[in-house]
Amino acid sequence: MSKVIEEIHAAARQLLEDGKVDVVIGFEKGTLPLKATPCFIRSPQEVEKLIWDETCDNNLANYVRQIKGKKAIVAKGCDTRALVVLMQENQVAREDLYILGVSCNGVINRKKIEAETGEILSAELAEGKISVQGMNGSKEFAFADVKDDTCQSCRYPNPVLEDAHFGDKVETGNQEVPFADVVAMEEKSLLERRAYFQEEMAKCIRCYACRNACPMCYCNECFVDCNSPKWLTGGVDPAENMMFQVGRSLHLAGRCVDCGACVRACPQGVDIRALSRKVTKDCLTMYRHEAGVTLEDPPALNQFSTEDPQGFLVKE
Amino acid sequence: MKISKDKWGQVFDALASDYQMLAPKEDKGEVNFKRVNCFSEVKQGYLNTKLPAKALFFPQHETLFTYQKEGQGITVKNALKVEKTIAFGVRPCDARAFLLLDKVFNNDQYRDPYYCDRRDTTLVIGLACSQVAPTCFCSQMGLSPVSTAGTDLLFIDLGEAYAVEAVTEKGKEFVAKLQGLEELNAEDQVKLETLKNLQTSSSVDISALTEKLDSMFDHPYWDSLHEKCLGCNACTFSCPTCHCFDITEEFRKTEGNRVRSWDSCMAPLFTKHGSGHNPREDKKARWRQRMMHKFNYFVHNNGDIACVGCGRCLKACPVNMDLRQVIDAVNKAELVVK
Amino acid sequence: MVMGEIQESVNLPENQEFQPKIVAFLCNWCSYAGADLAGVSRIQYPATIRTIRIPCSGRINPLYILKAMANGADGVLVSGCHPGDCHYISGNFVARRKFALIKSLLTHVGLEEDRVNFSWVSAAEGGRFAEVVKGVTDRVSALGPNNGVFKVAERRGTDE
Amino acid sequence: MGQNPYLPITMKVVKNQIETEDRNIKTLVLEFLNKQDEENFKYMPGQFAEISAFGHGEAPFGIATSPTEPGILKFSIAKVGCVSKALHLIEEGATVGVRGPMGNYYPIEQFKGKNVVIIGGGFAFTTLRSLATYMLDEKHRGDYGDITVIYGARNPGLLLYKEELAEWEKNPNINLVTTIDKPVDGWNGRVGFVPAVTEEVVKTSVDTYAVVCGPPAMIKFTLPVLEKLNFPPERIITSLEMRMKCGLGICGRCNIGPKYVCKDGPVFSMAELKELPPEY
Repeated sequence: MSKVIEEIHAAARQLLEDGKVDVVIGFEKGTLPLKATPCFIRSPQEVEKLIWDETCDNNLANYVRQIKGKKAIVAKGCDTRALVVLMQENQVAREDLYILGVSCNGVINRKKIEAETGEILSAELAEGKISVQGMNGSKEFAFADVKDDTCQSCRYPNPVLEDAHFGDKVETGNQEVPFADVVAMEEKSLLERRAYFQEEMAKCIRCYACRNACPMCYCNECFVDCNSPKWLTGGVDPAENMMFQVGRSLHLAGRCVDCGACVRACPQGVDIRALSRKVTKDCLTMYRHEAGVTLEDPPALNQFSTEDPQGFLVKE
Repeated sequence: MKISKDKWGQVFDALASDYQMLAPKEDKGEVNFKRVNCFSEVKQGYLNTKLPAKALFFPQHETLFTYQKEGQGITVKNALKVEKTIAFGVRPCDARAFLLLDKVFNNDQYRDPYYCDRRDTTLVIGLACSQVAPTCFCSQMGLSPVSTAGTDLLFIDLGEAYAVEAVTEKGKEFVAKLQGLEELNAEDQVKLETLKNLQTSSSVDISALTEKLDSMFDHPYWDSLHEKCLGCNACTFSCPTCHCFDITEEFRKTEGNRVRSWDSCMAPLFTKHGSGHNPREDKKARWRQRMMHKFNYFVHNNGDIACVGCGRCLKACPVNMDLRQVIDAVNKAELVVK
Repeated sequence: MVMGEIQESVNLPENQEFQPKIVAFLCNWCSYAGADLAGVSRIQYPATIRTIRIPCSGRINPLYILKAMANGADGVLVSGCHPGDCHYISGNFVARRKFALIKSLLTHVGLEEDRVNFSWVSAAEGGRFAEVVKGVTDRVSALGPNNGVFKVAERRGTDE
Repeated sequence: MGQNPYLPITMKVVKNQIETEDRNIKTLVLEFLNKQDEENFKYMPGQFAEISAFGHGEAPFGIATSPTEPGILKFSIAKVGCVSKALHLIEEGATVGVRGPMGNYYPIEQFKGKNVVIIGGGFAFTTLRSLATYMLDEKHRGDYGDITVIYGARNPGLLLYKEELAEWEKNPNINLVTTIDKPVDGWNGRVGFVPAVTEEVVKTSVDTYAVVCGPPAMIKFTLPVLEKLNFPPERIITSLEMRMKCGLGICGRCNIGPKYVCKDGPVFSMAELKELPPEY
């Protein structure tokens, strides 16, 4: 993977020296093992800090709105899909962006590792194998087992939109049943599903890391902070947590690119994607639409057709 | 003195009949303080609880008082309910944080009864750490994995038994009434020594931090520090010394509650005036406020740094903003001579 | 449209059988007029709905439905013009996609199917409106009071 | 404050009348329900209280009455958000909650034997009214030199406490100067912005304190005028507004540097403010 990093360094240095961009948004090594951290490179000398590997698990498209001017961004598949939706919603101009596309074969979910080894002391990453020394003992993991669930079912590992590409493309494994996890949940009984979601939502402490990590959540005043009408109080009543999470998922209907940044940001490990993937699956099955795949296809709820299905109508 | 684990288990179960026993318990993969009825429910061998022990006295969401509207009149009823409690398994960092919070909730003019009544009726039994994580830096914050500050009595895990150290009057009384205590044998002494000089290894240096911050309000370092921060509440909600809260109203038809819930200085609405003016408009001002409050303002007001080095904030941060890095950067920043 | 209005519901006579509280968001041009027609032509239907007039079914924000359930509504009925009759041409087309996703997600998280209902009722279908309300009332009564997924605990939440 | 500083006392709304022409500000007159509450509510001019509009929330308001007016409390409330809107709609006879008195107050002791210039702008005249009324009271008037009040607003309709102002016009013990920003027919008083009027009216800063409250723009232009008259920062007093919730210095939101505006303020001298970071 280091060849890719050198290419990214060279490209970034070139962009900064030519003044084509003011800042390069990328990842640098974090202070915790197996954790990268976003960084903003503004001078060619700092370019060496940039890294790219399986520990880069944030969605950098989230920063594109807050940074003005011309910017380059190291973007994997789901990041570029997020950029496409942001462009469709006039949040960022295409000419302000220089997309350094990188193919991604999945990011690590640290919670899966820490569930077994306790807090990670140190870890080495070598072709498909991760050997981890943790507080409760050390273990060797196959990368596929600790890959984030999002990436297990990822359909767009290669950038959908880019100005330059680094490293070779990743062929998309053809999953037998798309959205298998959602189908499994659908087959459960109503009470089982209710119990599962109520238990998950009881864990939420309303720190809004999921909302703030999501590139699609950029309202000036989120309905959670609005006090007239006061949709939610400041409490952590499970029903109000459910209203927050369901409300947010519905506001992402047809816009969520399923990058998993929300689940990885959540300190409480709430299974937020169980909600958003159901909405994403519905958009695919009902309207044959996937968010952010092509610039031409506007988000699902920005368009309609006279033959849209009406299964939701009341039985008469 | 020491007490064997199973003897302590029996004492614990006996106490559970007339005390509210709060201890770390694993639930859905997370270890947090919960009400337990017997010692077997208490989690063994954990680094620290996910949410800080401040939740014992300053819960995330609590009703201050309820009121009832009858015609034009209103009756107000205090909603504070306090129970005799024993909190077992409080790590030294969380216990030290209690002493810092005491200064906030019981300041020179006002006493917050919700925090203070619970604090007064609770016996805090600390549990020293037997292992430290690379993210812990309590030794650099003036305490240690085995310090007793903030606890009434401290247990140190010797494997088969707990060494018992009474700290406060309340603790001494409790130990005096405790049966099943034995003397420490030689082997225990050795184990105790090794545990006692357990230290965290981190380069954090706070000796000159407060003075440095005195003249750093307009320093350019703040311009770049905040850039990758998402502005969520994850760090402040997991911090044992964060005490900011919001007071809101819950009201249905004729009955209502005045409620208090955790709030965060990192949230944009924290200081937004009714007129729309916001003294801390952007993340830069909010991150500066977080650092200045914990490492400068709190020291000027209360004489202590409001951080116990538990490391929860850097583990909870979705973008890995590391407080130790920020402290080092502040220490190294050259002052712009005005 | 102050949410608080839902609370000032008509105090129904206390007979033993459960009377559900159903919030009905009726589109001003069709369903509201349909309900009006049902009243004018003296067609009886259960007085369990609390009507909130909305300019178009496209105006429905999913939070209205969630907030109604949170504040104690046992059922929700959203009714608008038939696709193609919309006074604003595409209001109900846009709403149709939203409703499909809302209904699917709410059922997914464990809310009973019959709690949240959507229908197209034109201004001329007074009788059919009464049928729809009867049907919804019967099904919600069968389900019993809503203390399910979205119901905020007693005395909690706010209707400000 | 009783032992639970979060529990409000209940007071009865006696009057809720419109104060300004644009109906944006109403004055709420509250009456203590029993002697004991009034005893516990010892306050001084400059302090504020948290008013609870039950069902909507709580918000801080400066106390407009002076301690020399027993039995009632007066608050002038601008309609800005949920609580203030609810307080605007509240009818006479209803009940509100009051927590306080909170914060510090104008340095009345230091004013003794000195002249006092009170400069107010717009609707920031509540605690200044309290201060002026307190000093004008015959029990206290002798303690102070001459008192000048300069009070400006955009137009005559926006001046608060019009009856008091009329009385003060006739009162020899106080030199009242009211001004409006632009000429309006039917107004024969002074016209001009407060900073300019201050420059005209205030001659010397010898043995004089200046108390300044108003919108940020007014303060920004009035301070240089006072500095030109070489008022030292310790003798320029102002009262600040901040977002507040507990009013007890605990909930952590109203700080400027290490100082909490609700507990260590809201009244600060310019000398104190100069030491604090410019974050207000």
